[in-house]
Amino acid sequence: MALQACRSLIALAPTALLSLYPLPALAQTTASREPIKLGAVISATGAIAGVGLPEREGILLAQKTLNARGGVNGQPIEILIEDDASSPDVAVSKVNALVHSHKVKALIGTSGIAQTVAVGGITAPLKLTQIAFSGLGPAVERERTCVFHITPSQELNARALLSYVRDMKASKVGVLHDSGYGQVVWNSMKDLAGEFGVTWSQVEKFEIAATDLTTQAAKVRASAPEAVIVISTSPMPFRNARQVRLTAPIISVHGTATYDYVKAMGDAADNIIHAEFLIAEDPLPHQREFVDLFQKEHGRLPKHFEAAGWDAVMSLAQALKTAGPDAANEALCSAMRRPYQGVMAKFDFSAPDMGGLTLASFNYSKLVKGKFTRLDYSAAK
Amino acid sequence: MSASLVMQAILSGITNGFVYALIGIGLAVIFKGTQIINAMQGEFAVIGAMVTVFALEPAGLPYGLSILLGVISGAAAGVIIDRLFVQPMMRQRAGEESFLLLTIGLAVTLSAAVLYLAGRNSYLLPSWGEEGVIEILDAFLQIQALWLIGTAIIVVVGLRLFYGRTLLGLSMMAASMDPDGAATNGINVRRMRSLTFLLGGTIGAIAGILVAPLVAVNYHMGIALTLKGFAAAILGGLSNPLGAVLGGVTLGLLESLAVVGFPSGYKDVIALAMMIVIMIVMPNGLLGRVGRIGG
Amino acid sequence: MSGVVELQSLPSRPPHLPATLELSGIAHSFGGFKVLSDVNFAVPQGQIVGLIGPNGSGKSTCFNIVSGFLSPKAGRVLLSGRDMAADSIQARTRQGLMRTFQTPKVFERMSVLENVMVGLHKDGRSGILASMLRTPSARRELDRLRNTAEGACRKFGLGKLLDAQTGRLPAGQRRVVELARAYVGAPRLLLLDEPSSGLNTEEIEQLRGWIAMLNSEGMTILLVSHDMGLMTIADTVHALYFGEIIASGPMTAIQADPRVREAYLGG
Amino acid sequence: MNKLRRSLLLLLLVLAWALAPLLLSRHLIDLFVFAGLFTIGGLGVGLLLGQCGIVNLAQALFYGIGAYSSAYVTVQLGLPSLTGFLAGMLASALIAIAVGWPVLRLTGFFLALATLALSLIGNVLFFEWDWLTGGTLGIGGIPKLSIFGFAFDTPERVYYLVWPIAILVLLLADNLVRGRPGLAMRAMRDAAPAAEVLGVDMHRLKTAMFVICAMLGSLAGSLFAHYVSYISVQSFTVERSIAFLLIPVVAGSASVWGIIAGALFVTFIPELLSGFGDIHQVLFGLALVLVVTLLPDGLIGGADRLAQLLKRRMA
Repeated sequence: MALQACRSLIALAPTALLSLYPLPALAQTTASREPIKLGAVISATGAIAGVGLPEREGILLAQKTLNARGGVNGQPIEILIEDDASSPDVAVSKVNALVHSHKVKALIGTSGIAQTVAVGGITAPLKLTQIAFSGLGPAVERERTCVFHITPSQELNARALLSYVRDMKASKVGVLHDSGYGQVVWNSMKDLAGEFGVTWSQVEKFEIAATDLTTQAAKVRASAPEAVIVISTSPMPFRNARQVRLTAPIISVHGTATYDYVKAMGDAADNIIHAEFLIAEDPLPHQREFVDLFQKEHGRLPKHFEAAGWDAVMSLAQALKTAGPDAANEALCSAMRRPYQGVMAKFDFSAPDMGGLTLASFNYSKLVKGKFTRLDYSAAK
Repeated sequence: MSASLVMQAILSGITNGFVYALIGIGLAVIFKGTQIINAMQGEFAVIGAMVTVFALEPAGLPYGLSILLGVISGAAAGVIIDRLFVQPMMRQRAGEESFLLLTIGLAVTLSAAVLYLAGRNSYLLPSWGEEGVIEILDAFLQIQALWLIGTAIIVVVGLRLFYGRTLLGLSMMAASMDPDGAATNGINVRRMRSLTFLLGGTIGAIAGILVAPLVAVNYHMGIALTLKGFAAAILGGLSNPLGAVLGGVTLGLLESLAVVGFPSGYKDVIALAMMIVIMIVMPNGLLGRVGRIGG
Repeated sequence: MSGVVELQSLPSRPPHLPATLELSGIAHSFGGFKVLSDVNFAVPQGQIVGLIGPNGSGKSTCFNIVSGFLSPKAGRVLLSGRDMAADSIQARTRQGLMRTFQTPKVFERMSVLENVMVGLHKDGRSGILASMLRTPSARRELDRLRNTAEGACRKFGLGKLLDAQTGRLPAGQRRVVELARAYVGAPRLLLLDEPSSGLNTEEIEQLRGWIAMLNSEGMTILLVSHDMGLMTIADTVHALYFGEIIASGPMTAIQADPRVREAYLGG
Repeated sequence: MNKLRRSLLLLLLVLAWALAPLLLSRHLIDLFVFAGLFTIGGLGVGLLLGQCGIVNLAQALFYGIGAYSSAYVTVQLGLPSLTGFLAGMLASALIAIAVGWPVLRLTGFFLALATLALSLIGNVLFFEWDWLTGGTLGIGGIPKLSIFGFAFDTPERVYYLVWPIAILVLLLADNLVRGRPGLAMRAMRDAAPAAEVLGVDMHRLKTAMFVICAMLGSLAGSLFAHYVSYISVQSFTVERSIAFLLIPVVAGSASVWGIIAGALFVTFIPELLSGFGDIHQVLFGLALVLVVTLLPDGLIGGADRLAQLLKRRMA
């Protein structure tokens, strides 16, 4: 037994040795002064990489821009970006490394709800400032007052969709949602029917990885809805809905309002309505600077996930300016707690949901030939 | 429950069934020729489709040529994998589980490679013929689905003739069933195995290229395709390519009809549970007996 | 043959009676093709009975039916007068039946000693939990199994190879391992399937000695082979040809039988 | 002399293990804790693969059952954590019997794919039964494990808990493999018909081992749930099942103690490779393929061969 254990050790020696080296720093520093270290964990691979990758681009652009403009009170920032592969346990492990080994001042991310809830368990007791890309999730997050949220809670998403449905005078609504993200939004939406004066004509759920749901779409069509809400992280329901000639207007949540999804939807994308944030083809005045910078950097238009990455860094930088680079965790966290005009929307991080988005934060777009066009509609009365 | 809904379920079931069938046929061909279950058959489809996508758009080649390139890349992938990995392991007389682990490892690697090279986006190919749908009883079938079904049938008939009527086909069968005996009869067993992988890769790539106009392909769809294809092949009986078609269509119909009656979240549970039960109860599949006599 | 003396001095083996085997009206077919039709023969207690026949004559099928790997389409197999139709392979083992295989099926990634220890599996009791916890009784039992197996190995001249990996042994020695493994379980009826194939003349001579020994140790033996030389050890030989017994008797008589000569030579 | 050297080496190893948390960074300790969890869960898969020749791709299912049992019992029912461990292991054992008894009639590829299907079914059910599992949102606020009032609330403390458990189950497994059932298992793996003839009740033995594997998976899952205090479906996917299978494959499946090497490999190598950026998954996949092709006996077998080669050189 001892011998075998020794053999295991020999086989492992290289691994063990290598693992003692610190993680490579992923970001370059440009200024000479000791940079302020920030951590970011996003999903660059795995199921929700479609959200994580644009967030990373926004973060990198913000870092570059901020440092070029003199950083935080003359001190540059350095963001260590890690990939959690869309998995909560990997996220926990990466955050542990960033917080305890690299001593980051604050954490940006994570991309998904599950990951955010998971890593909140590490940051909350330390009162470490965390700016999550997910909306406010389960009850436990209400007590985590240093975990701020850049995107709306699921209930707010649901309300944004239902407002539009109500105001287009539709009362019979069909729903197609997946069993992951779609289920989460649906759970917050289903009990709001009465409040918005709608009835569910047919609700169909499908697996996240499903490649064909024409039958589900046909079932929704058979219920003769006046509007259809699609909540999914896959382009398939949109394509299938069009294939079975589902002619009722399709309204969808901001998660699918990206160019990648639109491309994957093919010609089925036309006329889909999104309750979203950044319509780069026709930006609001406070969004223009970011859109121009992004377009110059990447040669294409950004969506709100890129903007969310940018806003996370910039709002954090503002708090750092106020609290000072050596502020204690709690001081930085309370410096965060105030209104902030971001690119995506106007936030109020002192709100009870640690994000302060409202129905007024939403912009509504309609897809026309693969482009998002602004609708003249606002959910706020 | 309306007639049009049932009709729609049937049409989608058949379409999906032929997708599963094409993957299943590839699996059956490789199993027949090498006694290996190729857990990366779905990856061949992804490779074929992705090469076609990139030949068509950034490279700007005509569609026909792009398709040809896609098919060739699938075939090449098959041969390369055989030469690089399968043959050395055959020489070591590796066991069944080693080959399964190898092909799983390759599936993981290739999927990661596609992610690295092509990104995480989903890609659609244009339809083969004219875009559009056919309406039957207020239900819809995409014209591309007809291309898919037609090609699957041609592939099955072709394979049947190939294995039954040509010397090469017979030699490939012999090399697999009795390698030592075949070798003494002057058949180059190694070459036959390479050809089997070439054939498997080709069929896989064709499947991917046919599916891509219906379902957007992405780097991680290979494993799901493999599993459904395997279920189809098992249902029909692994020894018979025709079985894969029957198995695929049965599976597809069952899935889509189940959606009509049950909460649709359980679709995969039903399909997979059925696959397990069939393996236990009917080890030779629905066409097992026919398969054995007909070869 | 030094083995004879040693074999008899093997430590305390439970005394047991050799079994009898009776096949009556056995018929079998594969996919409509008749392999055996109405085969009847008996292996009397303590005797060695041989079964010869050219390839495809049905010897192996007959063997697989007796050992429980196939169930016959018709007919009965009686072990010491008891019908075995409903018995699983393991149940037959418990009743004292043991077989070897045409190509020796040794446990290739285990040592020679371990191979032979598996031959004693059915005599052991300690289960998973006891073995995990290494209870005193499990430890004692394992020691007992090891000692008995080691003794058996030495009887078959494997004393120097106890720790050798069986898969690396030459074909002849694998057969010896298989024989030792069959022997150690003290069966009452031993079925030997082509035991001499792949052996050289010297090894075959040794094998003859061992078969005689096993027989003298109280095992009834059914021997399948197309090796006419080895068959002279049998008390009675049955010649199988296209699923039927065409001749029975002592080997010398069988060799002289014109039908057998025709079957073998005139093929 | 040799024995003395061996004991000395062992002592050194234990010392290194005991002192490691004092010297290593928190992140490394964290990884070592995960390696310990994977050792426990991987051992089950390793026993099936290495001793019984069964490819089990369903371990994430039992890992999940353990984790959800612990989460549900402690968070929803407010019962002590030990109850969660027991409930998980009992549920896993029952499911393993109910599923294993029919499924283990299959062999080879078919069995492997049946277990893969089980893993997928498990994942879909974890999604669907969100009243129990919390679905995508998962279950948070799982209390840290506490035994007799001592809370295992830092990675260091969990490190000192998980590894002794891992060593204990490895010891039990080692005993089992060397005992009478172990011989029967390996016999069944090497030549099933011969084992059957020798009176090995293969189906029962396989089912029993499947149950043990499931219970180990469940144990690891419960420990995992208490350690990260938050679980969701993403942790119990088919990828996790594949990772569990890789542990014995990388190690050399027949080696019991080698499982440690396999677990360390699947924990640390992706971490190291992630320094190479987005290509790291390709590299990891390639590393696996190369291990399967070039080292049929895994790292342990490779190390053995290397040692022999060196010995011959020196002589």
